[in-house]
Amino acid sequence: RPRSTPPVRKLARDLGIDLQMVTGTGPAGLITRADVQNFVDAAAAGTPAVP
Amino acid sequence: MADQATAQEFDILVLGGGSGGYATALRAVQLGFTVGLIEKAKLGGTCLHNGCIPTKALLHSAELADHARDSGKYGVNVTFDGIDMSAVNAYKDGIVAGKYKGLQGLIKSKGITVIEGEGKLQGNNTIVVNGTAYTGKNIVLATGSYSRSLPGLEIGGKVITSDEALVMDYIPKSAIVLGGGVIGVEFASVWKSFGVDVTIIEGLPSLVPNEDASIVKNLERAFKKRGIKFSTGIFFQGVEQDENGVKVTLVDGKTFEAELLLVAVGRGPVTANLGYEEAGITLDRGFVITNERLHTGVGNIYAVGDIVPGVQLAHRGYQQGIFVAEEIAGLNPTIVEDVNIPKVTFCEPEIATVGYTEKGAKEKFGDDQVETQEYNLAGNGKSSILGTGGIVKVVRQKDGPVVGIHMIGSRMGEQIGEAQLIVNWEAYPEDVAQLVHAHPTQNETLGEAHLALAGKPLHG
Amino acid sequence: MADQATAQEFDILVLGGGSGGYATALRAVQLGFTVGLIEKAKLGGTCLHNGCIPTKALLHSAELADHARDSGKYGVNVTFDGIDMSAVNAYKDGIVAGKYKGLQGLIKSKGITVIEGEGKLQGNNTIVVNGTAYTGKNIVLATGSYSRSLPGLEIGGKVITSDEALVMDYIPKSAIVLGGGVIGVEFASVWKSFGVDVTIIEGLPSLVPNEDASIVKNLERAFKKRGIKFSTGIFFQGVEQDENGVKVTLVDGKTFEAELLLVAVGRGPVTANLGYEEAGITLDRGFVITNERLHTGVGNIYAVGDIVPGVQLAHRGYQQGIFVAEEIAGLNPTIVEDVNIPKVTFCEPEIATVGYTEKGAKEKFGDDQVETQEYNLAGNGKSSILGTGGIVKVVRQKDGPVVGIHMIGSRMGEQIGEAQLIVNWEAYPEDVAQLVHAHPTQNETLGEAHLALAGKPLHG
Ligand SMILES: Cc1cc2nc3c(=O)[nH]c(=O)nc-3n(C[C@H](O)[C@H](O)[C@H](O)COP(=O)(O)OP(=O)(O)OC[C@H]3O[C@@H](n4cnc5c(N)ncnc54)[C@H](O)[C@@H]3O)c2cc1C
Ligand SMILES: Cc1cc2nc3c(=O)[nH]c(=O)nc-3n(C[C@H](O)[C@H](O)[C@H](O)COP(=O)(O)OP(=O)(O)OC[C@H]3O[C@@H](n4cnc5c(N)ncnc54)[C@H](O)[C@@H]3O)c2cc1C
Repeated sequence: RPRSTPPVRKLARDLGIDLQMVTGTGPAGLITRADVQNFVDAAAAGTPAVP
Repeated sequence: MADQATAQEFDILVLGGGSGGYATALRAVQLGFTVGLIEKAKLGGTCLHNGCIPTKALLHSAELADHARDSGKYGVNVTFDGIDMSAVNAYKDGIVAGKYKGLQGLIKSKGITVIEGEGKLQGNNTIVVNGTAYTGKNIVLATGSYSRSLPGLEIGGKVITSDEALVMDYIPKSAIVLGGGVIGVEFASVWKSFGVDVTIIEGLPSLVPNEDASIVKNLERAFKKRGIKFSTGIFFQGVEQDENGVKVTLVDGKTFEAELLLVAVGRGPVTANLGYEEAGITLDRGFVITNERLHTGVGNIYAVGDIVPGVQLAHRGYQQGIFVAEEIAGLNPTIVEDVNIPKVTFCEPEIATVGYTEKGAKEKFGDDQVETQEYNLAGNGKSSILGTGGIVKVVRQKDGPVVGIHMIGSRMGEQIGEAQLIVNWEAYPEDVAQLVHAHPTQNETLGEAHLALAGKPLHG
Repeated sequence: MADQATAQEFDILVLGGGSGGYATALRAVQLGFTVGLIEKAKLGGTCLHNGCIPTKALLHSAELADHARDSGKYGVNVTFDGIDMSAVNAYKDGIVAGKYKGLQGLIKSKGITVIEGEGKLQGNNTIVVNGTAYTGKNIVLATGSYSRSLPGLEIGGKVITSDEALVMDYIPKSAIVLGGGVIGVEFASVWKSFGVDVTIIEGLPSLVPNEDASIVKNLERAFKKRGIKFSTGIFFQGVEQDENGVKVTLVDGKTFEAELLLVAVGRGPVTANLGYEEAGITLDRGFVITNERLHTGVGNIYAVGDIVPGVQLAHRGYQQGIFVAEEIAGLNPTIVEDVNIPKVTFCEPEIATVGYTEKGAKEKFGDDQVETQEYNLAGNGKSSILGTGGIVKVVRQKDGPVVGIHMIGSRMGEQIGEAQLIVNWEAYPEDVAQLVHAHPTQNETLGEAHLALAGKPLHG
């Protein structure tokens, strides 16, 4: 299970994002809200972040 | 003429000014919509005038009566001189009046147009009130609920519902409560504290039958200890009344006598003769059927609150009202499932639950996919100080998140806030266990239960 | 001989059996370590015997006394016949005795070796108790704290600390409390409820000076309303006592007289003459200096609880104890910063806070990088029913997470659970706002405050 805080996991789920695919930049690889947001933005911008 | 016509057209027209309706209206004006709010009686609806608020005032007086009886144990010498029902009512009515005034002021200050009178739906965009037609680009139905009875069980005289029970100016010597659900156990609790000899009749096998089995067991034990009598598992057959009181017969022939009978067998939707079916809306046993986004499937007509099948709670009404306003605004709000709505029963001891019961979780995830942990309030310092017992039960998916929290004990209702964040945010026990809870509080019981579930109990 | 030698060697040797020490021991044995726990007085330490638990019992008796005085307003007729201090003490002592028995049983059942006597550190791996040397591969110092006084202010006679105040068998007519911090305001609150004429003397500009300014304002207003007198902003100069009582003089020459003086100016670390400095451990004004992982920098010696600079709270001690046991086990536990530890002050009205104050947040993030929202309990139905006022104040980083929550009001201490999840999990107001809070509870105030901060207040 990727490390993150519960509200961030909830946010990811609401946005339909699988946290397995997000790289955590917080302490000890913790996935932060910003990581999720950046992932969404990257996906929206057409970057091939989502396979 | 043009002006008048304008005043009768709204972006959103809401039928019913209870919890669901007024929340829709408030959120809608925040989002920039014009709103007409139609109410035939009093803004605030059941919750404010005949439900949540007045019952909780009675429950607080009841709590103080209990304290008066046992203060001596805590070194506070007190003589209990009885309940003054007219003072209790003055207190209760004062609270309701204060909140009612506040709500009216709020609705007015936000520029919501309140339309007084009984409305009837006509087609997809019109509601007629006292002969005047009002139109809305969107319509939200929020006509709420009423105290149901059983077939052949007539309300009147000494057979009453919660509406009458809330305005009684005397305390009966004895009472029978028909129905061991939320409303039934709350009134039973108040009356027992006020000195009434109370018996609850519940046809299902236990009191509060929707709760987790561990909660049921604890509540029944606590009620027994309080001297609240109950009969479960045998259905009601009939009642006779005369000037002395009521005589209730169960299907097995057993009888119970008391000064009055409170019928608390649930609440039915207020949807008859309001033009709903004519407009093409689907009703099921009177309830308005919607999709999961609360749309009725007809035009731009939505429904919120007690008329929508599911848990009948004021805050679910608020939530649905806010949801529908945001939905109309295109904000794509998040659905909160009924199971994840926090539920508090304010009897003594209080019950607070959110998420799946153990049984529900096993049905959903499989018998071997669920783990539970019970923490007994006997190990909690603050609960001992308050003189209460009870439990916290946490239900998790095996190696997964917490999916249910169930609590019972004096004042435990207020723990529902932390519990609902845990369940709604799908926290793992470990997420909670790594946070320290403040000592000495009842809140620590949640910490201890999650520590134990994470495999590292502190005090146990 | 061999056996005895074995029994004196442990994986972890803990000096002091208070909150910090016993939590270390319990977690350590769970993790498979052998543990020796050295205690010179009673397991449970300050919190159980002279701190958290007995004070909260007094505060509950005080709450019942307040109820007895104003039950009439709620229709419950009661004659208040006064406080029976010996019954209060019997209740309080009964709670402590029950918890003490439970703790002793727990420690024993887990196989922790309790070593009775006063220990002294000798080198990096040895503690000597009554002439016997015990060794530990790791040593955890947890010797706790004592009631401090001021230079030249001698405790004795009518000048007492919380230790004496907790065993008093009478109620004074009047009392002066020196210090408006947590312990000071809690005793002032109890005594006022017990009928004592109380005056608090605080040299800093306000009561509870560490709290958010809004909380301070509300507490001072509430205390004034309760008739608790206080003098702030002028320091204490000296005290004289005779058989009638005490006379306190402030540096500006002003004097106050009362039957006794409670000195509540903070707690000092118990670290003198215990061999700490000789072992090379750094002390600063008596406190043990550690790195952020609670290591002293010497050998395998750690420190936990009140001897470590920071907030002196029992649950911080638990947390640190668990942390150190897991650290020794190589589990790399997460650090909980002091600012994120929940803090409750149990006076009436209660204060509960977690995270940054508005001022603290502005210092940390910049003046224009902080937003706050205050929700007044006057708008909360359950608080009106309980007859309490107060506020919830939420502090967020601009466009960022909630970094502080501060609350005041009767029973608001129990709201700290939800508040601490929000702050520790770095939730955004929107995360909380989308969840509905149960009606009618005090817990709703948290929902309303977050709704407002997310830009969509429900009832406001
Ligand atoms: C005794 C009791 C205790 C309760 N305690 C709690 C509690 O502690 N917590 C909790 O969450 N819930 C509690 N409830 C439930 C709660 O009151 C309801 O869930 C809530 O009121 C539902 O809101 P609503 O807006 O759907 O309906 P209502 O509150 O019933 O509001 C409907 C409104 O519509 C108006 N109306 C109806 N038809 C028309 C029409 N044709 N034209 C114009 N106006 C119309 C009515 O006058 C009413 O004002 C309690 C209920 C009862 C009876
Ligand atoms: C009046 C009062 C009220 C309080 N209320 C609260 C509250 O509501 N909530 C809260 O969180 N905190 C409260 N506290 C603070 C709380 O009690 C302390 O934070 C907590 O007890 C600290 O735990 P500790 O293990 O560090 O030290 P202690 O609890 O002081 O334990 C230290 C132990 O070490 C033993 N010891 C010391 N030296 C030696 C030695 N050389 N050899 C052997 N044994 C030794 C002592 O006998 C003692 O048992 C209160 C404190 C007071 C005084």
